[in-house]
Amino acid sequence: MTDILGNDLNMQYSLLLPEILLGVTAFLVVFADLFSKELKIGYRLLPLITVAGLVAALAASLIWADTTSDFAMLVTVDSFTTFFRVLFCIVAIVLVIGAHEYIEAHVNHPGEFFALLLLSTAGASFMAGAQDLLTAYLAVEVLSFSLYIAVSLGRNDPRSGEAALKYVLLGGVASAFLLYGLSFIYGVAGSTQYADISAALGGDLSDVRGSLVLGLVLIVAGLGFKASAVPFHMWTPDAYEGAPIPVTAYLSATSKAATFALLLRWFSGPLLPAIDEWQWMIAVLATATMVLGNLVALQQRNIKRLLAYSSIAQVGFMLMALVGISQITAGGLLAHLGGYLITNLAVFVAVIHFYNRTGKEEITDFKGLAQTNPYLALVMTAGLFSLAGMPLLVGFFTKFILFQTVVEADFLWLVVVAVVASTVSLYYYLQVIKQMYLYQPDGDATRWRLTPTGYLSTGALLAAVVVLGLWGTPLYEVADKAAAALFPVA
Amino acid sequence: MFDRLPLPSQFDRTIISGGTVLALGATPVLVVLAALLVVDRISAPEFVFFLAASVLLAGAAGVVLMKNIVHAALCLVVTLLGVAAIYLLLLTEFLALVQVLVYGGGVVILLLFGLMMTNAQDDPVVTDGSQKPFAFGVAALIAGVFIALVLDAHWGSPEASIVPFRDFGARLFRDFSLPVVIVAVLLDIAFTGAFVNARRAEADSAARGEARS
Amino acid sequence: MGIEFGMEQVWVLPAIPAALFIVLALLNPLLPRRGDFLAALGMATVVGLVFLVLVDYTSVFNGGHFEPDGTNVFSFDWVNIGQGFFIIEFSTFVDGITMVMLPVVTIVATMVIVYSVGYMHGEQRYGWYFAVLCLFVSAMLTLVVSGNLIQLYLAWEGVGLASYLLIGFYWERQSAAEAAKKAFITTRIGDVGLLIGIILLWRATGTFDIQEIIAIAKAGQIDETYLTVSMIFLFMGAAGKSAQFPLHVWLPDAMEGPTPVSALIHAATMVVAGVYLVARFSPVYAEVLIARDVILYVGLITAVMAASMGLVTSDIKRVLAYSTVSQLGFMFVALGSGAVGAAMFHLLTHAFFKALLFLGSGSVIHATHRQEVESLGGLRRKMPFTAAVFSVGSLALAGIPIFAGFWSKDEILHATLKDAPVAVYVTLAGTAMLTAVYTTRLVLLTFFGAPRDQHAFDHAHESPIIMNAPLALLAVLATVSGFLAFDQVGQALGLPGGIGANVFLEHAHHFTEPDYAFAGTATLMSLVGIGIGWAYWHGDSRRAVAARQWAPDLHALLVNRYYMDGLYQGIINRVILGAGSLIAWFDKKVVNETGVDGGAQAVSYLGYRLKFLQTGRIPNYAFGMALGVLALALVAIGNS
Amino acid sequence: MIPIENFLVLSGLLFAIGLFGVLSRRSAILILMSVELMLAGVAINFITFASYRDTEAFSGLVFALFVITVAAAEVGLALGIVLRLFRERRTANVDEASSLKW
Repeated sequence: MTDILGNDLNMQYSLLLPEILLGVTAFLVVFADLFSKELKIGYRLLPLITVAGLVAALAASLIWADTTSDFAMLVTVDSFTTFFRVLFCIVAIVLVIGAHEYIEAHVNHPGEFFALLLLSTAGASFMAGAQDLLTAYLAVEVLSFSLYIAVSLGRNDPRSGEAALKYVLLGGVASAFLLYGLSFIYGVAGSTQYADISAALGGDLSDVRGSLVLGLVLIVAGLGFKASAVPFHMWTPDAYEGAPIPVTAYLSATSKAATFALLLRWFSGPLLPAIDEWQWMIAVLATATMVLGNLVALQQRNIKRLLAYSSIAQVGFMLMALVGISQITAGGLLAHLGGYLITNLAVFVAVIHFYNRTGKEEITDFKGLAQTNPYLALVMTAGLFSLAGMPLLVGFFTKFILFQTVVEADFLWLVVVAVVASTVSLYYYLQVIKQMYLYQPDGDATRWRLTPTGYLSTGALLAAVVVLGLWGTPLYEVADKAAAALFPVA
Repeated sequence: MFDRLPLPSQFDRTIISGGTVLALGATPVLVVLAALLVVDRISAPEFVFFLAASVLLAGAAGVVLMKNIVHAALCLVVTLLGVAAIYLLLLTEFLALVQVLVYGGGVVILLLFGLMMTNAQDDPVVTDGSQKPFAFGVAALIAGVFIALVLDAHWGSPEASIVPFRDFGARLFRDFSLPVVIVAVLLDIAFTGAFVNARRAEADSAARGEARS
Repeated sequence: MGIEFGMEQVWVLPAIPAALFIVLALLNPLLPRRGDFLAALGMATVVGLVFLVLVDYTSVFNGGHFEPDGTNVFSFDWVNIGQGFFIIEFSTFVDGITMVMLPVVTIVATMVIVYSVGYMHGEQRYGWYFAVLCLFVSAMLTLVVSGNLIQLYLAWEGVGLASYLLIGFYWERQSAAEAAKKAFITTRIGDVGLLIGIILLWRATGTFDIQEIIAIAKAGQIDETYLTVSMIFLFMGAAGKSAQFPLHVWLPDAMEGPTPVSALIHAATMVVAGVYLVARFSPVYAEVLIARDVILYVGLITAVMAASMGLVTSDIKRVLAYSTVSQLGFMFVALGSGAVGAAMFHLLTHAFFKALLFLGSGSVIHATHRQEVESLGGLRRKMPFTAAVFSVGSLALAGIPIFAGFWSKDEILHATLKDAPVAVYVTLAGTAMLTAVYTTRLVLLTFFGAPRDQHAFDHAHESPIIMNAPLALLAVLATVSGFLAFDQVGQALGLPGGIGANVFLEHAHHFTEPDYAFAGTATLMSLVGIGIGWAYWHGDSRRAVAARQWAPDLHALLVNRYYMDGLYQGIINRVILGAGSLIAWFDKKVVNETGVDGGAQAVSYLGYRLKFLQTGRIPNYAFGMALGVLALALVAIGNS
Repeated sequence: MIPIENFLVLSGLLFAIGLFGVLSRRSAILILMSVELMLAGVAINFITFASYRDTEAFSGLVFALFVITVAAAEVGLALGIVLRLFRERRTANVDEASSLKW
């Protein structure tokens, strides 16, 4: 088939098999939930179907692990896309396994929740694979819409609605910024295709530089919102606190990673020729984000809010990689994303299980967890130390490699700021660890155990945090290969 | 619910007074533009453009300034019709049609319902936030910066051209077939979102409790 | 012999305690005696292996020159990404500096573990204690054998973690928990410097391998200012770990941990990691003299400050802690004047006699459950053995000939006289005298005079043999290890010469016989110091009648007893003790509360102010976003 | 013919007016309306560029169509959330939805 300009279109739908599987599973889950009474199925089946669909999608992603192909010049399937498809599927699988008890007890409409999880995973994969601004934008909205709703699904929690309102209204404004920016990029380049934009921006643009700069400013603002970069971060702590905890985890994992996938695609591809115009913007955002995120995190009392600011701070580190973008920094960023996601999920799944048991989420509520559930305290400690970048845990090496790559890109001052900021972070992570180990539990001091799926998910994450910390080469190699797909050898 | 809608008397008054204000405001603009047209400073399409733009911007200003939210919503209708006119000037009658149908027919009604079910049922008059003066400053600055950056560019003098309807269809449903599918999913998601939030929580938790027991 | 064990297999050394750590941490409830014997046996094995390495090490000398070949390096790629862009090796490297560290770490660790079997008997978390000790030893050995900076940094953090866990061992006690946190945070500040230094060096050289970095730096391929800055950052890490001013504040607080831990980690091994690091990079520091001067003066300030604070502290362990800080300052002064051999020598002797002193004080605490010197006294009658070995350690610390500390301190003073401004020498010699004063005070108040707390005195008893045996061995080492300075002793051990010749590879400082005049002066000063201490604190600080009968010998030497007493009173009260108190106040208020805690508070306060930006209102958030866009756009316009 | 700048300036003004509404309004629904104004500005921009600069592929037209669709969907979604909040707190005033802060 050819398009209207006579280009050949590759309409091989099997390239999109993972996303199709996710969509079909989402439909199945809603269907099963809707007719649960008629079909006589309980809640338990919903997470099972979801996980099955995700596993299928993960397997399907691996089919094209070594190919590079595109679908109708809209979505490209290469090792970069595969990296993120696999990553997103893993995140969703872990989250469903780790949080299904929470979802049953504290989330309205679990069927719809699982469907949204699946659809947003598909949207996130499209963000990583998009080859055209239109696909990218719609993928962003699929993910965002799912999250707006997911945030609002907290049961009997008035914070949930407020958080969703903040998120959806500000998200709308951010979308408007992003779109307005895209319209200028489109106007300057005359096309929405990444390849065409890259070619057009590579030419002489002195005539329309103002519009180009305006477009870049607005794109940085719009995506800065999605990635929660300062000063576009303000929705983050509120949405994180108000959302059900699995949604918070998802926000800090898939949503963030997908945004960075998109940022990597754009800044290493279509927008790369204009690097002089946007480099300083990202550097400024990165600095502000690292500093503010870490400082304000010191003052938090709620664990979800603390993790929100911690994730903001992490975004600052990740943005650094975009400043000096190259195949090497991209590889460092991808490795760090992988390590960060695993670590972050370990902490969040532990918090979810803590909440299942206690129904509390203040930092002081973690008092004496080392006595009531030493295993969970260990998982939390490992996760928090890894987030702080303590050696021999995955967070250290990936962060270190990220920093090194940025140094290599000649942004030494940025790394110095990051190293100092990262030290501050240790302090607030220690606050939580201190509560768990140094204080006696309030009231109920009986020992308790996790559910089997709780042990499964936290155990797997803990093992990954430790093993990848000691021997991370597989992760680095995959990340390196994915980054190589961004910079095809000319 | 319908008894809460300001029909018919308030609506009539709104439309009559709004129309009067619009006519009074539009007359000088119309006169100036007509004069310019007559002395050949602007072409006929430009005349239409400026007319539509004035209506559109006046409507937009109404949306953000009106104290009475029903008036603001009606201003939105005016603005969106103005936008449709602009689309026509850009030779895209299909999008103008979509604009009128989707917005005029759907979105504004939806918003009006939302208004009726929330603020407007007791008191349609709202106060604005305390940061309004700063907001004005920032918005004015942003407008200035944006326009400065846009006008900084030299686009040459390109001509607008008509897109054949058939080509548009082919482009949309063949070249961009995947985005169409994605947007369908997106609408599904939005529908789900509206549904889960608008549904009453009591009914929901009752149903949930029943399902679990 | 079927199995070759030499420098190439040195990675086995840290692997043994690491394995022990895993076994003990997971299985200690299942093991008889919670596995303490496993830890002791494992460590004894490691000591044996160290001697095998030492034997192998003697074989790489050729005509008195250290000639590294392939056998002293072992490596494999740990991380390799970007096709060689970023390689982290696991590699070990052995040279003279390593060969000083290995016996020190393993011997002291073995002694401490054996001692702990008696000291920690009946404690809860007994098994965990030994597990963490093994973790510490493993990390420390990794640190001293590592051939690249990443591995070194990992081990550096590892010893910090073990130290944190052990300082907070009695975490039910609020002060212990706070001390652990303080140690962790303060050393982290230094670690940031180290990490930045590592990154800077990597940027300039493209490698993490220490020997390659040294080679590149020496070849002058790095801009001098850049290199100076990097090396100062590196020293910042060393200062944090080795408790140098102004990052020394954590070490006295770290005494909240069990006493054997203080002996091992906070006196003999971990705190000298900074000395080791600077010594390791000494060829580079020789190129950047500004950085070396920084080390010299930081070391000097630390030595003086800590010694004067030791004079006015009453907790027996804290006195020793200040003494440790002060002695570390001595080592840095040596490094700052380029005398790496002297620094490493002092590191060695100090490790033995300070571990001895700490373990001795542990015996006292174990027997009396008192730590304040004001409530001790007269213990020599109840604990003659402890008193004897403690005195040996004190004599070594005070710098009396024959004992090990004398030789090494003498070397340092010699080096400062030769290579540093004379004021440095004078100050340092004065500090050495001050050392003798506070050491004497400590010994007198603890073991001599009348018991001030009769109850504690009555319950005091000599420690069991399992605690005394390590003390005896350390006392021997604290006496004889000083002779390692002599070339003759080194040659008898199969080495090309004394310790200086081994360590300071290029400009070997050969030491065959002491400079008698110089040594005499130093000895005299130490004796004067002891005399001052004796006169002032002999028997009892309140001049108890019971104490007086112990003094007639000295009093006979002093012609006019009352006159001298008055002079002493005046000088010591007003000048030395006054200055000590003033410095202690400065340390507490300015360095500790304003500098370290204050910095933390300022950061926290900034966070407190900034959090109010988060008003919770949507229009405000949107306003923030709009301002962000506006600012970016305005700067963009300005840029064009 | 109308110069392209006219349309771009118009869309910029519309966008800024919408932004002003977002910043100054208190009613969640009025904020939504203001966002619609901003998106209308975006659509004008896209169509302008499609008509003037991309006459052969006119991807911008398709883009604008999708923008309109997504904007409509967003209104529906957001209204659901506003209604839910209204049910819980009897207010659609965004300043009163500020329990989550600091």
